[in-house]
Amino acid sequence: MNAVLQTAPDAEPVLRLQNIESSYGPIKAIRGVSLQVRRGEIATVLGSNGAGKTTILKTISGIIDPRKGSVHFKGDNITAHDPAAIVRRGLSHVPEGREVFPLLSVRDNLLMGAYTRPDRDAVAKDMETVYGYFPILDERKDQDAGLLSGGQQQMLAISRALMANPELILLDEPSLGLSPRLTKEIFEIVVRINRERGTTILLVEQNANMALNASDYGYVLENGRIVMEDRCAVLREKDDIKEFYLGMKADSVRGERRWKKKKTWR
Amino acid sequence: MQFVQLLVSGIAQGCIYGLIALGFVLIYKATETVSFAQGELMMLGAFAGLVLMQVLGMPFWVAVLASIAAVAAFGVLLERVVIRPILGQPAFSIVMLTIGIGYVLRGAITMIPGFGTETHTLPVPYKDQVMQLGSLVLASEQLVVIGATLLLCAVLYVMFRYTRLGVAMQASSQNQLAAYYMGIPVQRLNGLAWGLAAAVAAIAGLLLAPITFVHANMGFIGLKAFPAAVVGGFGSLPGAIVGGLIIGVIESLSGFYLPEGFKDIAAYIVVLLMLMVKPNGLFGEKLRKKV
Amino acid sequence: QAAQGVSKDTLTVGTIQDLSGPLAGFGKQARMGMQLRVDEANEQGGVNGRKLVFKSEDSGYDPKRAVLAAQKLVNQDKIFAMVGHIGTAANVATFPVLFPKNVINFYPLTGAREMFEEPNLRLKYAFSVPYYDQARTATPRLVKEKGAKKVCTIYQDDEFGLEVMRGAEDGLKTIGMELAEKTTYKRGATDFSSQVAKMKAANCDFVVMGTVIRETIGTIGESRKTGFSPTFLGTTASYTDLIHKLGGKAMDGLYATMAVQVPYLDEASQPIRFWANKYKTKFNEDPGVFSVYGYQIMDNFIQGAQRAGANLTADSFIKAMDGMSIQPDMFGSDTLSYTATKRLGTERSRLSQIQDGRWKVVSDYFK
Amino acid sequence: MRFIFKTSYAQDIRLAKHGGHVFWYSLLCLVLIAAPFVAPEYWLAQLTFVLIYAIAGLGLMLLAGFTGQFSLGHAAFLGVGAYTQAVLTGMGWPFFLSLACGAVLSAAVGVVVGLPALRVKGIYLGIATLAFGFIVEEGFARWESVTGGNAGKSVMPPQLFGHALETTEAFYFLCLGLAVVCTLAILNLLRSSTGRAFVAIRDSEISAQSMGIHLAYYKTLSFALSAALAGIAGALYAHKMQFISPDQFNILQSIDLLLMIVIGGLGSVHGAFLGAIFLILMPQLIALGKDFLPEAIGQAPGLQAVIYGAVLITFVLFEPMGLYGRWLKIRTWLQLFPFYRKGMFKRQKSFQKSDRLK
Amino acid sequence: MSAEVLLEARNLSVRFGGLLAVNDVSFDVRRGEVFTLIGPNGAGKTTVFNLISRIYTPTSGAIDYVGPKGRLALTDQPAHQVAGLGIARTFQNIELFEHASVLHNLLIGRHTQRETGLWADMLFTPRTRAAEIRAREKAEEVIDFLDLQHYRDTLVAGLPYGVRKVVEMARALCTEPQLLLLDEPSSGLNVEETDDMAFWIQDIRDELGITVLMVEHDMSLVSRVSDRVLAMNQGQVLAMGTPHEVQTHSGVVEAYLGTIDDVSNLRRPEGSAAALEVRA
Ligand SMILES: Nc1ncnc2c1ncn2[C@@H]1O[C@H](COP(=O)(O)OP(=O)(O)OP(=O)(O)O)[C@@H](O)[C@H]1O
Ligand SMILES: Nc1ncnc2c1ncn2[C@@H]1O[C@H](COP(=O)(O)OP(=O)(O)OP(=O)(O)O)[C@@H](O)[C@H]1O
Ligand SMILES: [Mg+2]
Ligand SMILES: [Mg+2]
Repeated sequence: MNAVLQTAPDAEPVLRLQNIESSYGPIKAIRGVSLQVRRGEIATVLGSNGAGKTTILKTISGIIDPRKGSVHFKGDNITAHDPAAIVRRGLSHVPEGREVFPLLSVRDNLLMGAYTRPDRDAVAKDMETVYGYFPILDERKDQDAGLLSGGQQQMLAISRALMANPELILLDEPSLGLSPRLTKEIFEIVVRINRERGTTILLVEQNANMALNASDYGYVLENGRIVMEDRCAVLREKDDIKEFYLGMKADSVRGERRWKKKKTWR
Repeated sequence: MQFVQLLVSGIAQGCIYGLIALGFVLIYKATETVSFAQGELMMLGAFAGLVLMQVLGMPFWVAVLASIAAVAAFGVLLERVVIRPILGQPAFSIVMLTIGIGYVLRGAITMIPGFGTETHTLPVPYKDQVMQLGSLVLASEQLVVIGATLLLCAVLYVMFRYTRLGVAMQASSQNQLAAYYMGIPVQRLNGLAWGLAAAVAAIAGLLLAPITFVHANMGFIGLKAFPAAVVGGFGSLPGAIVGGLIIGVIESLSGFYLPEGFKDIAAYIVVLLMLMVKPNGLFGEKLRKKV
Repeated sequence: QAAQGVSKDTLTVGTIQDLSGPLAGFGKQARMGMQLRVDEANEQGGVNGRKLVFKSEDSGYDPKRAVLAAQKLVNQDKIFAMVGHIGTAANVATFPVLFPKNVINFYPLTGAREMFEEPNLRLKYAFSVPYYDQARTATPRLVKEKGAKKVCTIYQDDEFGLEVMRGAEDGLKTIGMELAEKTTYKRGATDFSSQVAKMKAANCDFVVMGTVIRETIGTIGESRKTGFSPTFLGTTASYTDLIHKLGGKAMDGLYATMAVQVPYLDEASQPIRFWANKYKTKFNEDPGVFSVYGYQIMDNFIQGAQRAGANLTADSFIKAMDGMSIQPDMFGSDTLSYTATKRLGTERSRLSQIQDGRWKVVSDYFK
Repeated sequence: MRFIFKTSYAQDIRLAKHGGHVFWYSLLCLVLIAAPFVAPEYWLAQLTFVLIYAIAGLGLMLLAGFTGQFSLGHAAFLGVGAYTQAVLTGMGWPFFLSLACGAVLSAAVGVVVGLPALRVKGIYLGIATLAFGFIVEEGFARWESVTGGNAGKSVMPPQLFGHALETTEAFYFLCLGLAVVCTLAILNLLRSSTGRAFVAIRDSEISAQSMGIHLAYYKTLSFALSAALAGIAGALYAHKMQFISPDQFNILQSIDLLLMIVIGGLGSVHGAFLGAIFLILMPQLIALGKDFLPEAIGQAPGLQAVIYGAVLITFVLFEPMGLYGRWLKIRTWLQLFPFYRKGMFKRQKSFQKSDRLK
Repeated sequence: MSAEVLLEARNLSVRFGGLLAVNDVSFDVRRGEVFTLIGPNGAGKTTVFNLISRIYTPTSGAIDYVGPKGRLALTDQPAHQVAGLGIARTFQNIELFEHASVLHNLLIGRHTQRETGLWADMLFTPRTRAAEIRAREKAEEVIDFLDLQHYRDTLVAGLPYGVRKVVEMARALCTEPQLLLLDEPSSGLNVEETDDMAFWIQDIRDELGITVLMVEHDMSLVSRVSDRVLAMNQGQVLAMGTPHEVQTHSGVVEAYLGTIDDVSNLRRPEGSAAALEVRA
């Protein structure tokens, strides 16, 4: 793990967090998190509830100011910058819990996604593209976003981030509340965007199976600390990951005896 | 004829309410707060015009433009200094803040020796001209108010409905967090909104000055504009005008046909009735949270 | 036993003015008028060797704040007398604070009858003729003079306005007439179209105005605009230079009852001119009629205190006041005199009219 | 930092959570009881006003701070209480009977005002209450036969069991007693299911409803209780002022009341008292302080308004939790003393969300 | 499983403007079962919940419910009475009282069981005291049941998403319902937590004897705990039956589940991955 930080990669990673520590009032949510996402890659952060995944993403996009540490995006230090300024540098965030503009129409929501982009034609084209991804949004484009169903709002939130045509997308649980079929489609879209446009992606997802398959590199977060990181191909084979995140276990054992096995990281 | 004259007077007065209500609605749409300092900004606008014309001796039009610009700049400054630090706090905090701002502005104006406590007139070129339509009369001051109100309403409407800026303002009022995520410069837009609202207030102040005179307490007319905004639906610009007209006309008619005392509370009775019948005003959206 | 507020070399008096509310302009003038007289007295060695200490508080025309202010003045600053306190409700509200402590309410700036009527008559001195009496005496006089047929009134919807209306009503009764139309507005109103329409519809040719400044101007302005031109009669409430300064040409012809006159800086009378310029130099502001009130109030108080002699107590002050008659001053005030049961200095007022943008006294004192 | 280990449910319910509370509140009671014997009359009168305003503040706190319904016309309830008291004691009714009538009448008016609250929220409710306040004020002015109209009405000293309560001290004790009773009643409410229902409505109407809370009933109840408290305060106010007139219950009074609970600290019972102390003390401090200022500023009209506004702005900017919030911080700081960390009370960035949807 | 019907929806429809969000849906929920609604996003599942909890009123159709006082038409009940009839729910987007502690949230859940009125509360009579203690006992039971001890005094605003889901369920349980409506209980939970959720749902049914009606997208959870499943699409009933039957229904697979189950196709082809292998 240390070796990773020492061997200078061929190029500066798109996103680099160093020793980040963030807290909510007196409660520390993440403690000394370092991670990096390299250009063109999909990285994922796994972790149980309250591990601090959302906090990491919020710290990156400037919603929370970290107590310690630094965030570098494309080589520039963006620690504690104004969130809007960070977005304008080409980083877009799909927040946890959708956060649409409830009283704006679906179309205006999408337009707001492209707020930072000046070229109207390209925006119009991208709008068609996302309507292609999610035809329901096209059907409902004049409806107030607040009246969409949960899953439809999630589609809108993702599409809105895509409208910014960013270099790096932070995705916080994109599959939340989506049907199984759409979950798969979402991941296909994510992978496609990554492959076709070369967009770098940092993904937080409870559906570890999907995440580990779609991503190149993964971090495991526990109680605000990164306890494991590796290429996803490797992670997928680890026993702990299999048991705790992929749900592959001897059903009979856990099913009958309801005790929880202690996690044995490190 | 009597009735028509009353109607016309009511419309003229209603436009005044509508004009002030526009400022409320503007702030509300863009920041989802209610500014109780709007009346005081109006007063400031009138005083600015007065100083520029009488003390500095500027020509009328220059003074008008300069004072609008000055008050708008003051609005931006106000946002920068006192609103921005608490941006994101519950809207109610900002409401209290505007009450505080109102107090300070009113007090500060009265503190200016020999000037602030006095009542003044604003010398406007169209003063004391009367338009005669048969036996109907309409003062030029009122005509100007009507024209300006309609124009301003149209401009603001187009801005909020069709421009990216306007939509972004609404977006940041509905969900600040998401607006930040979209790269909308929420703080800058907020500053802009306060600047705009201050400019609208200044315009209202300058237009009102020939009718109500310039004095430290002229902002209290805002208390009548609140009902206007509510009757129209607080988030709607045309609503502000319609609400203002309704209140103005009802006031004027009730002053003539109803027993004494009704004219003064007509606005409030109308607003209560309206809230019972249509809780969101005439043009307000019917809002319901979807769970 | 020494009275409160009186020490070997000081005499403390207090006033409560509206310095931030609707009458802030007047409150400030009154305070400066008093201050001017206090300074003059102190320059001349004070009152019987005691320097005057003058405390002023702000009530914002709000009775509650007036009470708090009175409590401070009476219980904390220990004033000897409350002088020139502005506002009817504010005055009445402070009585329970003043009188148990034997503090005199001297010349309140309000024309309400409570200021010189029982209870606690002993501690009340008033100098302004009640609005009721102003309207009652002036209305029939001027109506007869103008040969008016129909008298209407527009008045502020509060105690002040009501007093004017009642006065006009009772005054008209004496000449066998009555009010043809009554119409009101609320303080702070800016639109008088329906009121004027109402009076116009009643064909009035004489309007008694229970209005203050902006409303006076607003009403007359609206009337001129709609071609309604009766005789307008106001009270001391509308007797200020602001009327013609703000209202301009349209205000010409307005009558108002008054006592002391507006101190124009270029006044023909030399002493007034001198006084006005002194005031202007001191405060860097033009004096108004309220400056004169303030000056007169403090002047009369000093006269009384002077006469009460070295042993100044409420009793000695009252004795002194009740035994003297205060002569007219340079502003043309009426002779004021008090007895144990008559605590209003005079019941007489006179009429003034705006001519060519300036108030001109047009009658002698009458009652 | 004090850690409390709870060993029984009763402990969780108790009002005084630990020995320290018992000690400090007993001390406070002692001081308040001793006050008439040591404080000068002037300050005692101020203290009485503080108690009266605190009672009104408790009511508004219940409504605005705990139920989340803002009222811009609260002075109307104060007025209803005051006029009822003035009229009834004027007719020779005993103090407590007329007080009860005032409270009930005020509550009834509160129910009427609460009706629009069932359908409107936020700014709409604010304007509805504002409008109501204006109408009630107009009513006071117009109903001359009862209220004496704009001329105002003087108020008799309270009659308690056949004795007239004329001294400042006696009236102070009366107010103190009532304030204590009202405070206890509110505290009791807040720790029981009714109070929880209020707080639930404040946080989320839709889930309150799905928990079986009858929104209409509780909102109306909150308005009624709040108005009743304001009515009681109004009655005491009437006695203390001995003279009431319609313009004492105008919009400015309503704003003062609101200001009081905001500065005191929204959502805390302490806040009502701290706010009342502030509201009464502030003008006095300004009056005392202006003698030390240069003439041009100290004697300028409008100074008070400027200071008033500036203090309000300062509070909202730097201490949105009001005086009570400030006190909590100071207390924590003292308790932690050497271990206090700097960023501890640093305000998080926070983000406003439309409350049009609630 | 007893066949007694607890809730019966007949020909429910609701229209929002031009949109038929629920179109002629009928189903019945039997006492003691876990009944699951599935369907693509926007199918109208949450809307059905909102109809049952009376947030919406159906355009046509009826809902019958067998409450403590016998069978009644739910559509005649005002919204706030629904909880009192023994129907509790959770929300898809979580609607907790953010500024209150977890315990406080649960105590609010006890509202329908309150025993004292305004005056008793104001005087805090011994009865109120006893009732308060009982409410706390019950809340503690639920806290134990759902393993929330750790969070008892934490403000909800500071809880992670997953815990909030559990707190919301706890609050619903505090009302001591007959019928529990769970809107996507496992969304936002990881596999392990979903596993716990499955156990809880089973315990709620078996130990507490509460009937569960839920909306859920996680098919493994659905098949583990549900007795019957109703699949909806575009407001209409698509299929109904045991979890297995529904999952293999071709329409459901087409509209909802999707055909491919293997997700390894998402992986980056080996060759192109090489460029990113510098780290190792
Ligand atoms: N607003 C807040 N105030 C206080 N504490 C908070 C706040 N938000 C989060 N926390 C705490 O910070 C920690 C990390 O929370 P975070 O939301 O980042 O977790 P997460 O990994 O995203 O969890 P989930 O999978 O549930 O979304 C949690 O322990 C939580 O209690
Ligand atoms: N109040 C409303 N006004 C207008 N349309 C609505 C309203 N409520 C729901 N809808 C629409 O009804 C449809 C069904 O919504 P519903 O929330 O029931 O979906 P759902 O099945 O719960 O989907 P998801 O799985 O995404 O939560 C959606 O298309 C939604 O846009
Ligand atoms: Mg999260
Ligand atoms: Mg749903």
